[in-house]
Amino acid sequence: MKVHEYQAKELLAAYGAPVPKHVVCKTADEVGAAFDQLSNGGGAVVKAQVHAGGRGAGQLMGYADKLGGVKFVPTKEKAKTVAEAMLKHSLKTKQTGPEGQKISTLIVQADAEPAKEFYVGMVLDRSVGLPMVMASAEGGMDIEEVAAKHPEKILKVHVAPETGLLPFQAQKLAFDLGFSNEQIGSVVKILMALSKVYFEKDASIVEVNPLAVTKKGDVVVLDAKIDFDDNATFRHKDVQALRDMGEENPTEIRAAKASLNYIQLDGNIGCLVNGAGLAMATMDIVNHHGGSPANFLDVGGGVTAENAVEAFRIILSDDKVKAIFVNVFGGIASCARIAEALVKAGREVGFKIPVVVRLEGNEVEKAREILNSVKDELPAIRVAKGLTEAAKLVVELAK
Amino acid sequence: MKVHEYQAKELLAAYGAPVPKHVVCKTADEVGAAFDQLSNGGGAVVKAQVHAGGRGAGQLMGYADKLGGVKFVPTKEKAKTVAEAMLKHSLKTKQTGPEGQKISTLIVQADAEPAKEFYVGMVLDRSVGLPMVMASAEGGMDIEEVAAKHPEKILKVHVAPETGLLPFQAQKLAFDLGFSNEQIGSVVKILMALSKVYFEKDASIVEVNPLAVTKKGDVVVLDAKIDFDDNATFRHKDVQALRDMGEENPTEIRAAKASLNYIQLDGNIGCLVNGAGLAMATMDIVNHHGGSPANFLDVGGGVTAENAVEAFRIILSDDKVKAIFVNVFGGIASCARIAEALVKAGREVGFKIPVVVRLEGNEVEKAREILNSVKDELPAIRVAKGLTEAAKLVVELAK
Amino acid sequence: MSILVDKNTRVITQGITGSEGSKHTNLSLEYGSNFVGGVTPKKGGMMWKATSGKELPVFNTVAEAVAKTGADASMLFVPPGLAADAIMEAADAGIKLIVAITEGIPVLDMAKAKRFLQTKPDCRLIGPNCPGIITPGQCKIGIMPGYIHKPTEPGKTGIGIISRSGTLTYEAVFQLSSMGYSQSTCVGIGGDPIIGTNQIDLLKMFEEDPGTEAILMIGEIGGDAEERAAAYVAQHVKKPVAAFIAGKTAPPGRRMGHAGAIASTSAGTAKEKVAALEKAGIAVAATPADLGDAVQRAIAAKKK
Amino acid sequence: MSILVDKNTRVITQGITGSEGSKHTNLSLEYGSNFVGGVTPKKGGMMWKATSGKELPVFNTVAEAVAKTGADASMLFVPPGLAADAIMEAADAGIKLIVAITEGIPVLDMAKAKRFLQTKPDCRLIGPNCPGIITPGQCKIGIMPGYIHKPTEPGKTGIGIISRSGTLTYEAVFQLSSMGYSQSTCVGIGGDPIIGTNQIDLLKMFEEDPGTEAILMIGEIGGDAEERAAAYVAQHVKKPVAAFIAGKTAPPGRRMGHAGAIASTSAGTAKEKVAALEKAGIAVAATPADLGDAVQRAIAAKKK
Repeated sequence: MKVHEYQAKELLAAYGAPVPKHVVCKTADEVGAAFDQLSNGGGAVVKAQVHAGGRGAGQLMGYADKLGGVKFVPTKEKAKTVAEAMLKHSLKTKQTGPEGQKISTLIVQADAEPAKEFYVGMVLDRSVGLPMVMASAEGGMDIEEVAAKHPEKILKVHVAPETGLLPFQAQKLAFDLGFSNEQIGSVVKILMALSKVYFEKDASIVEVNPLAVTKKGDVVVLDAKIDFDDNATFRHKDVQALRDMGEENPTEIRAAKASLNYIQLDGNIGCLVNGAGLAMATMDIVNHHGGSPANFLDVGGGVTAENAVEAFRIILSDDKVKAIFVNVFGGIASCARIAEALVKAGREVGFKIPVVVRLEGNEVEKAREILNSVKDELPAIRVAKGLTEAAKLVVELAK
Repeated sequence: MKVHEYQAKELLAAYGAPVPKHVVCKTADEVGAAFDQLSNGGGAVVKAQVHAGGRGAGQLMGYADKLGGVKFVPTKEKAKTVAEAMLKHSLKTKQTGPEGQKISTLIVQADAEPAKEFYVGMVLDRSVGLPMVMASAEGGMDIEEVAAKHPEKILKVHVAPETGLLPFQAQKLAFDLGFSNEQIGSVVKILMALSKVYFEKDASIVEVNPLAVTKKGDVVVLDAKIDFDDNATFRHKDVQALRDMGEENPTEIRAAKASLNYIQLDGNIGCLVNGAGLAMATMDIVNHHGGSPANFLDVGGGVTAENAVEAFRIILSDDKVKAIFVNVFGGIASCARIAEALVKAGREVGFKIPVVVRLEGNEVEKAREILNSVKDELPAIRVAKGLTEAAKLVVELAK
Repeated sequence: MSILVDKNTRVITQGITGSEGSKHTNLSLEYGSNFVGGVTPKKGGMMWKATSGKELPVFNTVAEAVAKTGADASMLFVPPGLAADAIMEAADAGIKLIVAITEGIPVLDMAKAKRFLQTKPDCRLIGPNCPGIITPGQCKIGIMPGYIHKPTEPGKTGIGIISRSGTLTYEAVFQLSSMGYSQSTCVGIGGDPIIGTNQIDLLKMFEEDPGTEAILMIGEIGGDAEERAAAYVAQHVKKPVAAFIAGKTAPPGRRMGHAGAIASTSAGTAKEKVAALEKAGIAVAATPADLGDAVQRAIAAKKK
Repeated sequence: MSILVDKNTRVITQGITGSEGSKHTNLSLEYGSNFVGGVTPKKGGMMWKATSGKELPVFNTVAEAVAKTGADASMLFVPPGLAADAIMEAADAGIKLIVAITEGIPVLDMAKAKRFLQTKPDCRLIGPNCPGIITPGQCKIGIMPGYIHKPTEPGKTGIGIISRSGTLTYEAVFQLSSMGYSQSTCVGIGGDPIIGTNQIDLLKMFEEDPGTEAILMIGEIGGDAEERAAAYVAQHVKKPVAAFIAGKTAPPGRRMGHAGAIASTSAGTAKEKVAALEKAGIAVAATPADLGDAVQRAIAAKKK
C-alpha cells in the first residue's frame, strides 16, 4: 500500500525526523493562505501529491508551459496560479503511465533548497531475509540507477528485525556518508525514524530521497516515500486510514472486493487464470505468440461461481479487450466447476467476443462435456486442447 | 525500585491483564465510600499498601485483635474500622523488620475470592543472562519455598530480550499449568502483560502471586509485585513517578544524595569503606571477630572530602553506633586524600566514639603522617596496621 | 529415493480443525501420507475424524503432539496473523520439517521467525505461501493434486522439482508424467519474499539424491534467487537442470499475485533471470507449454 | 605467560576524551600498555594528548579505529545509557577483547548486547562494572592500581585472579605480592547480574595457561556463579584453587552496592557458596585478611 509524500513525512516526523514545515491543501485559495504562513519572505514550494514518482521531471498534461508536480513559487500569486494548474491538469511522469494521474491534493512546503542531496532507504534484502538500510551520498536521483552504475556508492547495513537499526549502526552510517559533527545528530534521528516506521508500521519500503542538507547546513527529509506490507495493514488502523482510494485503479479495487487478483495492462487479450504463476506464464505465452495481454487475473484456487462471473464482467468492462483466454489447471479444484462457472457467466454476462478455454487436470472430461453441451447456446466459447494451441488461437481471434 | 501492589496491578492492567477493580484510599472515609462502590452486596477486601511482602500473615503492631495488612470486610462499618486500625498502627511482617512499616495508603478491592491460586513471575536467569518466566500451580505462597522444596513444580521458559515472551510460549505455559480452554485467553493476556511490563519498563521482577481463578471461574491478577531496575529508571519518567519515598529509609535517601551507597543494619559498629566488595567483606570480618556492623557503606572510588564528611555524619546519626571502622584500600585514589577527609570530618563533626582506621595502598605513608599529626587533636582516631588487627580493635572498642 | 519426506515421515497438521486444514489432511491421508495427529489450541483432547473414518488425536500445543505421537513434520494451515508464531512453536517443539501453506504472512513476522529458526539448526521450513512437498507414491504434505504425480519406481530415478509457483508446478508435473517422467520429490518453496528453504538448498539435496535424475526449477520475477541458483548450478550441479521463469510480460513495480513476484525496472526481471540461467547452461523453457520438453532437452544435452 | 592480554595487545579507549577515559588511558599508558588510539563520536580527527606528551588519534567510530590502528582490544568508558550500544559497536567492528569498566548499565541493555555478542564468537567481553584486566608488567586495561602487582618473570608462574569485586581484588593482590607471589593475569569480571565472561571461562583459561600456578577466585553473594564454578573446579581444574566470598553478613533482599550482589533468603547466600566451594576442595579464606594465606594453603595442599 502506497501513501503520499506528506503522509510519509508526517509519519517520519512523528518518529523524530526533522522535516520541513508543510500545509496540506485541496484548493488554490488554501495554497495561497499556506504560502503566507510558510514563505517567510523567501517563497515556498508547491508539490502535487500523487502516488507516482518522478513528479519534478513530469509535465502537467495539456498545460501550455513547462510545469511538473513540484514548483518553487516566489509569490502568493504565483503559488495560486501553479496550484490551479496542478489541480486542473493530470500529471504525467515516467511512473504514471501515458494517461497521467489526476491531482487532488497539494502541499505547500517551507523552502529548504538543498545544498547537497543524500539517499537513505530501508528495504528487505531477500537474499538473506533481513531488512537493510541503504544509503548514498548520491541522493536526489533514482537510486536504482546509482545501484546499477555505481554500486560502490551505496552503503548497506543489515538490520536485525528483533532490534531494529542499532544506534551505533545509524551513527556509523552517518559518519561514513561524510556528514559533519554538527549534522550527525539529525542524520541519526532520520535513520532511527526510518527504522522505527519500517518495523513498527510494517513498511516494505521507507525512503528519504533526498535527505537534504540545506544551504543553512540543516539536515531535513525533503522528500519521502513509504510503502506498507499489504499483508500487515490489518494490524495497523492508523496505516489503513492513510489509504487514498483516489490514487488506485477503480477496476483493481472492484476485483479485490471479489477476492480476485487483477492488474490492468494495455493489451487486448483478457486473461482469466487460476494461480499467480500460471497467470503470469499465460500472459507470457500470449506475448510469445504475438498477442498482447489486457490484464493479469488470478482467480485463486477456491474461486466461487459468483466471483468467476464477476471476473468476466471486469475483463469485459475493458473496451480494449477483443478476446478472452481462460487457462485453468484444475488441481484440487475441479475443472467441471470452472466450466459450470463459465456457462453461468456466459448466460449472465453474454460473450460478444471469443472466449478461448483451455482446461486441464481434475475432472477435465466432465468439464469438456459441460462446455460441449452449450456449444450452440454459447458459440463464443472455443475449447482448445493444448496450451500452445489455445494461446495461438486466442492471439489469432484477437486480431 | 519497588512499587505498591496497586501500582503494579494498574500497570499490568494497562497492558491488558485482567485485574479486580480497586480504589486507592488515604482515609477511613474514603475506604467507606469505596466499599459502597465496589462491594456489590458481597463485601470487599481492604489491603494495606506497603512495600514489604507477607502482609496477610502480618500483624498491626499494638493492635489488640489479630489483624494483618489484608482483610475481607463484609460491611461498610467493618471496612472503616479496619481502615482506621491500619492507618493508625504500623504493620509488621517477616519482610518489614522488627520496627514494622507505617501504612499511609490502602486499597479497597472488589472481592475476588480465589478457588485456586497460581504463581507467574518474570526475573533474570543470571546463569544464562536471559530473562525467564517462572510459573507454578502452587501459587499464593512463597515461591522461593516452592522452588527449594519442589523445583519440579515450577515451569521455566527463557525469553529472548529482543522479542519478549512469544505468544506460543505464553499459550504453552497456560496449557501446561492446566488451565481450561475458557481460561487460556486470560492467562495468556496476563503472561504477555507480564513480559511487556518487564521489557518496556525495564523491570527486574514482575510477579503475579496469586494469579487467581475466582469461584466464578474468572482468571485475575489478585496480587502483584514489580521491582524496577534502578539503572534504567532514568529513561522511564512514568516509573519514576511511582516512587514512594515514604517507604524508603530516610538515611539511605540522604546517603544517596551524597553519592554514598549506604544500607542500615542493626549492629553497633559503623563501617566506612571504599568499594562494594570490600565493604561487604569488612562487615564480614567485623562479624568474624565477634562484632556487629551497623551499616554497609561504600564511599566509592572517587569520594570527595565533602561526601566523606557526610558519610561520618550519617554513621554518627545512628545512636546505636559505638565505634567506627574506616577501612580503605587506596587504589588509584590516594590514602592521603582519605586521611585528609578523615581529619576534616573529625574537625567538623567531632568524634565522640572511637574511630579505628586501617589504610593500605597508594600513599599510605603520607596518610599515616597526616593522621599522626592530629593524634592529640583527634584522639578518637586509632590507626591500626593490619586488617585483622583493625577488626579486632574496633570490636573490642565497641563493647 | 527422494529428499526430505518419504513413507516414514510422521506428520501433524497445525490448524487441523480449520476448513482448509481438515480438507487437506483428508486429501493427504487419502494419498497415503502418514498423518499422526493435529494441533488446534483449545481443541486439545478431541479426536479429528477423517472422511475415511480414521481418527487422529488433536492437541493444544505442538510440544504435546510431538511428545505423544513422535511427529517429525508439520503441515501448517494457521491464519496469516498467527502463522509465524505457529512456525516458531513447531520449531521449538522439535519438529524437523515445517511445511507452511499459509499465504499472506506479514513479511516482518517471517523475518523474525526466520531468525528464530536459525537457532534451531535441525529444523527446516518449506514455504510459506507454497503448495507443499510431495514424494510421489510415498508422502504428500500440502495442497497439490496427488493424482497428477508419477511415483519413481524403486531403483529408478525421477525428476526433482523446485518451484515458486503452485499451478505452474502442477502444469509441469502433468507434462512430465504425460511424457513418462516420474518425479523424485516436488517442492513448492513459496512465493513470498522470505522463505525457509531456497533453490540452492534444494539443488544441493537433489544433486546428492541418487533417486533424482534431473532437476526442474520454476521461478518467477522478483528477487535474485534464480540468479544465485544459476551461479550455484554452474559451480556445483552435475545433473541436468531445466528451468522456467514466469513474468516476462509483467509490468515493473507491480505485485503479481505472489508477494514476492515484483520486479523493478532494473532488478528481478525475467530477462535477467533467463540470461543468468542460460549462462549457467540450464535448459530454459520458452513457454509454460515447454516445461516437459525443456527437461528432456536438459537430459539429452548431458548425455551427449 | 598469561591469559587474554600481553605486551602485544593493541588497545583503544572508547570514550577517550571523557574525564575517566582520559585519566585511565594515561595511567594504563604509564604502566606500559600499548594504547594505539581512542574513539569519541564527533571528536574524530583530533589527537588526544597523554600527560607524557604522547599523542593518540581519536576516531568517530570503532570501525575506523580498528581499520587505522589495527586495535584488537578496547577499554570502554562510555556512560551507562550508551554503553551497551558501544559494546555492540566494538564487537561489530572486529574488536576481540572488550573491557567494559562502566557501572550502571541497564540489565536489559546488557541482555541484548550479550545476545548480539553471541553472533560474534571471536569477541570476548570482560565486565561490565569491573576494574578491568591486567597482566602484570605487560598490559593493564582498566582502573586497578598497577603498582601493587608483581609481574611473573619469564619462565616462572604466578597466581591467576578472578574477581567480582574491585577493591577486594586489590586487597588480594597486595597480600599476594607482599608474600612474594607474582600474578599471571588478574581479571575483574564485574559485579553486574549479566557479565560477558564468567568464572568458568577463566578457570578454563587459567588451567590451560602454563604461566599460572594457582587460581584465586573472589566472589560475593547473589546468583549461583560460584556454585557452578565450584562444580567446574571439582571436575576440570587440577591446579590449586583458593576462594573468598564477601557478604556473609549481608541482609537478604538488599542490593549491596553491586547490582549483582543481592541474595534472597534461600538463594545466592554466602553460606551456600562457601559450602559449594569447600565441597569442591577449594581453600576458602575466612576473612578478607586471609586471602593470601588461602592461596598458600591451596598450593600446599596440592603439593602433598
